Amino acid sequence: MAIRDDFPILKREVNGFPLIYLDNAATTQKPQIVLDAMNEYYTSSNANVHRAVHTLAGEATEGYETCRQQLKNWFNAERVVMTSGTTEAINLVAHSWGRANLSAGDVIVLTEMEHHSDIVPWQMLAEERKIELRYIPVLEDFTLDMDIYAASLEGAKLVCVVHTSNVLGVRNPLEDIIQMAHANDTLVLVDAAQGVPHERIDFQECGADFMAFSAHKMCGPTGIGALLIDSEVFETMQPFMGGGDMIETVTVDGSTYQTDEHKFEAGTPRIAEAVGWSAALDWMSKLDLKKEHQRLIKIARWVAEQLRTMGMSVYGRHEELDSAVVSFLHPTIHSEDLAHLFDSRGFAVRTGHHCAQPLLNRLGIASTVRASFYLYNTIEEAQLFIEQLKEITERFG
Amino acid sequence: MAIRDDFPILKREVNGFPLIYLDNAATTQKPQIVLDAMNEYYTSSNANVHRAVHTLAGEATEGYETCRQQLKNWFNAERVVMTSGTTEAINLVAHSWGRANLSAGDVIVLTEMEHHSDIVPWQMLAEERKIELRYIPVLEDFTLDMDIYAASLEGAKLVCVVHTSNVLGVRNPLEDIIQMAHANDTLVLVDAAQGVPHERIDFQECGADFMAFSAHKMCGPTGIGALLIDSEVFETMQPFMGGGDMIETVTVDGSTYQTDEHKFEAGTPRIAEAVGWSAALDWMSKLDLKKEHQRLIKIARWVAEQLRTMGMSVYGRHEELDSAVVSFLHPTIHSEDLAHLFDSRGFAVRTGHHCAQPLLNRLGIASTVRASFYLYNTIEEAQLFIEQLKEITERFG
Amino acid sequence: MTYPKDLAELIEEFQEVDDKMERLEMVFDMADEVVPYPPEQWNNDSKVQGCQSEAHVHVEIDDGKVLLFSGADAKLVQGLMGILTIAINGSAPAQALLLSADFAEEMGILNSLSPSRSNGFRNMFDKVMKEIREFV
Amino acid sequence: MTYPKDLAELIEEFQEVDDKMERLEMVFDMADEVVPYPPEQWNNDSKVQGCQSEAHVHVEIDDGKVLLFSGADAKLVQGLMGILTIAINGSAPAQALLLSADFAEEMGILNSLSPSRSNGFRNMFDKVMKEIREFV
Ligand SMILES: Cc1ncc(COP(=O)(O)O)c(C=O)c1O
Ligand SMILES: Cc1ncc(COP(=O)(O)O)c(C=O)c1O
Repeated sequence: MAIRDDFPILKREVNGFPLIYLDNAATTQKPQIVLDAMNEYYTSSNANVHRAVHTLAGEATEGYETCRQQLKNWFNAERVVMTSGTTEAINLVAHSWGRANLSAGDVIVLTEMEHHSDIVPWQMLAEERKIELRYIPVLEDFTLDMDIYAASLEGAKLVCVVHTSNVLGVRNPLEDIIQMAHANDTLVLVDAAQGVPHERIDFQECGADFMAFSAHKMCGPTGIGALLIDSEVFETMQPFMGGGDMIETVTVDGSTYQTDEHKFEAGTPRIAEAVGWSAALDWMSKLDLKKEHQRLIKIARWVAEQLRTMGMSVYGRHEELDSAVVSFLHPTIHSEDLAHLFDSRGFAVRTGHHCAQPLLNRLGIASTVRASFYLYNTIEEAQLFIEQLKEITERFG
Repeated sequence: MAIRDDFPILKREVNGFPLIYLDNAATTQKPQIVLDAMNEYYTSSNANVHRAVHTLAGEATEGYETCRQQLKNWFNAERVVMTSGTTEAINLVAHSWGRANLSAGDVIVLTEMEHHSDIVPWQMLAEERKIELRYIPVLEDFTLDMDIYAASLEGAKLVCVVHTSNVLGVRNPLEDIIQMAHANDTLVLVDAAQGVPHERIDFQECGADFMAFSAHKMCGPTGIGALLIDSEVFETMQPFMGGGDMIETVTVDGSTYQTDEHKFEAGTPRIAEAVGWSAALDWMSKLDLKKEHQRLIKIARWVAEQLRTMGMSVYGRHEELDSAVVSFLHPTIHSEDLAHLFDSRGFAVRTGHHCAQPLLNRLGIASTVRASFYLYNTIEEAQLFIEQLKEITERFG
Repeated sequence: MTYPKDLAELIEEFQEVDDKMERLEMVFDMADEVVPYPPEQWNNDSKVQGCQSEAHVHVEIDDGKVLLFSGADAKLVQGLMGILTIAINGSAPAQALLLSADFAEEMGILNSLSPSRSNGFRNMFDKVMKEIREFV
Repeated sequence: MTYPKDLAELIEEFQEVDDKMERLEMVFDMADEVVPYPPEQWNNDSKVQGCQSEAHVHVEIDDGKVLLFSGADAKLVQGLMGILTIAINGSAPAQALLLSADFAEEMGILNSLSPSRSNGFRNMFDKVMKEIREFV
C-alpha cells in the first residue's frame, strides 16, 4: 500500500513481531519526506530567522514563514500564531486574551469531554481572576448535553470545546455550538488537536474564534503547533511571552510590540520544525483526506462491533464524522496488563486516563485501552488486533 | 580539520563562494550525529512519552528523559526544566517564580547589557505587579558599573544578568555578582544563552538560582532549551502553563500538580529535539571545550585588532573568558550594506540591534556588524574575512 | 550485581524464555507471591505515585526482618511486587537495601526503566526501599 | 509579468551580471535616482516598518502622476528605492499599481522576499503601493 511505504518506522519490529502502531491519537508517525525536509534544512539552510540579511537567514526565514502561509491556506485563516503545540496555544489564549478581556465574575464554559490541556489553563485563570467555570456534562450516548449547554451560555464570555474527543472519538456538533455561542456574543475556542488530523477544516467558515492543534498529531514533527485566531479578536489580545522577535522597540523605559503574529512568538522559533510541518502538509494535501477518513471510521466501527461481540465495554459511537479511535475495557483483564500483552506481540495501544480524567470520572472508570487508527493503518491490522485480543482473552481472560 | 567534517552544511556554497558562517551567536550549525539521532528517533522510536506501556513509548520517554539527565550531569544541576529555549525559560521564571513571590514595590535588578528576552518579560511583570526595575549601566570599557550594582541591590528580590553579552562578547563577573546578591538575600537569574556554548558551567558551584539557555546555540536542534533551578527555589514556584503531563489529578473542582520538573512541562514535550540535544551534548563532551575556546578567543582578538587597524569601531574587549564575538562598525559603509556585500562573497555575518537595544542606546549606535566564531571556524576563515573586508573597503568605502 | 539466590534463579528462569508474552505470563503468576495488603487498607501513604493503576505497598519490620505487604489493580504490577517479595521478604533491612531495580530489566519484562515514568515499577521499588531505609 | 520599459531594461542589465557583488554595486549606483526625501522631514508616517535601518518614503500625486520621494540610511535600500523611482515615477497611479515586487528577485538582488521579514524591501514596496492606492 502506497501510503505505508512513506513511513519508515512501520518496517520496524517490536518484540520480534511487526510493529502495529495503534496509538495515533497520542502521536502520529512521520513520512520520510518530513524527515528529509528537516535534514535538508539543517544541512543547507540552518540559520536564525528574521531581521538578518545573509542568504542562510533568508532561506530559514522563508522556510519558517512558508509554514505559516501554508497553514493559512490550509485552514483559510487570517491569523496563525506558531506555538509549541496545542497546550501552549490554549495557554496563550488564557493569557493573552483571557487576562486582557476577563475579570471577576465572568464565565467560561467548558465540557467534561475536554483534554486536561483545555481544562487546567482555565482553572488556573479562574483561580487568579475569580472566574466561574461551567462544565457541560457528557450524556450516556457519549454526547454533550446540549440543553445544559444552551442554559450555561448565559453571561459566558468564552466556550472551550474539543472538536473531537481523544478518548471517545466523538466529534462534537461544533456548528451548533458555535452558532449558539455567537448568538450570545460568546467567543469559542476549539481544541482541534484530534479534529485537524482527520477533517479538513475551514476556519473562517466554521466561525470559531480560536483553534488550537499540534503538528505531531498530523504527521508533522514534535515541538510545534499553531493557534488560529479570528482577525478581530486578534486585535484585543496582549502579548504572551516577552523577548526577542515580538518587540518593535525596547528601551529601559518600556517596549512596544509587533502588531502581527510575531507579537505572540517570542524568542528563536521552531524553525526546523516549521519546515518539517510544511512538508507534512504538502504530503497530506496529496491525499483524499475525506476518503481516507471514511476508510478509517469504517475500520473503527468494525473494531468496535467486534469488541462488543466479545463482551468488551466500548466507549464511543463511531459515527460518520467521528475519529477512528476505539476506547474499551476488557471484562477481566486490567487495561494496563492488556496493553503489556499487546505490546509483547508488537501492537502499540495506549491505556490510562488519556489526560481526560473528568470524562473518565463521568463514565465511572479510571482508564480505557485505546486503539486509534490513522492514514497508514489497514483493515488487516485491525483484524490482527482483534485476533490478538481473542488469543489474549483465551489465555489470560 | 576533524571538527569541520562533522558539519555537512559547511560544504555548501553561497553565491558561488564557499560558505563562511560567522553568525554563531545567533545560532550554531549541527553536527551530523545530531541529525542522525533525530532521524533514528523518528524512524524507529517515535511515540508520545510518559504514562504509556508500549515499547515505542518507553523508548521515546527514555530518549526524552535521558536528555534531562545529561543536562543534570553536564551542569551539575538538580532541577532541569525543559523549555522551548532561553526566552521561554526566562518567561517561566517571571511567571512561576515571579508571580508567586513578588508583589508591589519589590525590586528586580537588570543590566543594560541584557538581551530583550531578559528585559521584556520583566517589564511585563513589572507593569502587572507594580515592580520596580533597576538597570545597571554599561561603562565605556564595556563592563557593568559594579558600584551602581552594589547600590542597586538594596531591597532587590532578583538580579537578572547575562552571562556573556551577545553583542560585545563580554563575560560578566558572575562570581562577584552572585556573591554580592546572595549576601543580600537576592536571587540571581543568569541568561547563559551565550555562556553555555563557550564555557562549561557548574551550576551548583556558580551558585546561581536560575540559569537559562538554548540548544540551538550549542550545536543542538531548534525548538528546545532548558532552565536550571536551585532545588530550594524550585519548591517556591507555581506552575507555568496548564495541561497534560504537568498534573497529578484533574477534576472539575480543581487539579493537583506534579511535584518534579514535569510540573513545568505542560503538553507533549519536544521529544525528537531532546534526543537531538543529547547527541549534541555527547558530541561536545568529546571536545576539549576549554582549549577550543582559547583558540576561538585568540581568533576573535586577532580579528578585533585587524579591524581597529583598519579604522573600524570595535565594541568589545575580547579578554580570556569572553566569547568569540566581534561587533564593529565601518566608518563609511552602512552595516546593512556591509552585510549584503559579505553575503555576496559567501560570508554570513549579522547586523542590526541584536535584540539588545538598550545596550546599543547606551553605546550611542543603532546597529553593529557582528562576526561570531564557533567550534568549526578557523583562523583561515578569519583571515579571509579580513581580506574580504579590505577588498570591500577599497571598492565601496 | 549479585542477586539473592531465589531472585537469581528467577531471573535465570525468565532469561531462558524468549517469548515476551510468556515472560509476562510468568510475572502474572508471581502475583500470588505477595503478602496481600488488602484494598480496604489502601491509603494515600501506601499509594505508589506515578502508576497508571492503583498500587499500594506497606513495609513492616518483624523480628528484624523485612515484611512487605502489597497489592495492585494490574496483575503485572502485582507480579513485580511478588518478585520483589521473593527477593527481600525475610531479609535484614540492610541486606534488602542492596538490591537494585535492574532485575526487572534483566528479566526482560520492562523495556527500559531508568529515568522514565513509562511505568510505575520504578516508583514502587523506590518507595519500598525508602520505607525500608527508615528502619535502618 | 511585463514591466515598464525602463525597468525591464534594468532587469535585463542586472541579469547579465553573474557576480552578486557587482549586482549590489549596480543597486548602490541607483541610490542617486531617488527624488530625495530629506532626513529633516523623516517622520513616523513616512517610516518603513521592519527595516533594519531607517528608510522613509513619501508619495505625492503631481498633475495626475506619481511622485515618489524617498531616502534611507543603507545604500542598498536607497538603491532599491531608486529603481522603484525609475519604475513608477511619472506614471499614472493606476499604472504604477500594476507593478509587482518580484522585480527585485528577478534582478537577483534579494534572495527571497515573499513572506519574509529578512529585509525591509517588501515593506517599503507595500507601503509605497498603499500610499498610491489612497490616491486612486
Ligand atoms: C544573551 C541571549 N539571551 C537570550 C537569547 C534568546 O534565546 P532564544 O531566542 O533561543 O530564546 C539569546 C539569543 O538570541 C541571547 O544571545
Ligand atoms: C484533544 C486534545 N487536546 C489537547 C491535546 C494536547 O496536545 P499537545 O500535547 O500536543 O499539546 C491532545 C493531545 O494529547 C488532545 O488529544
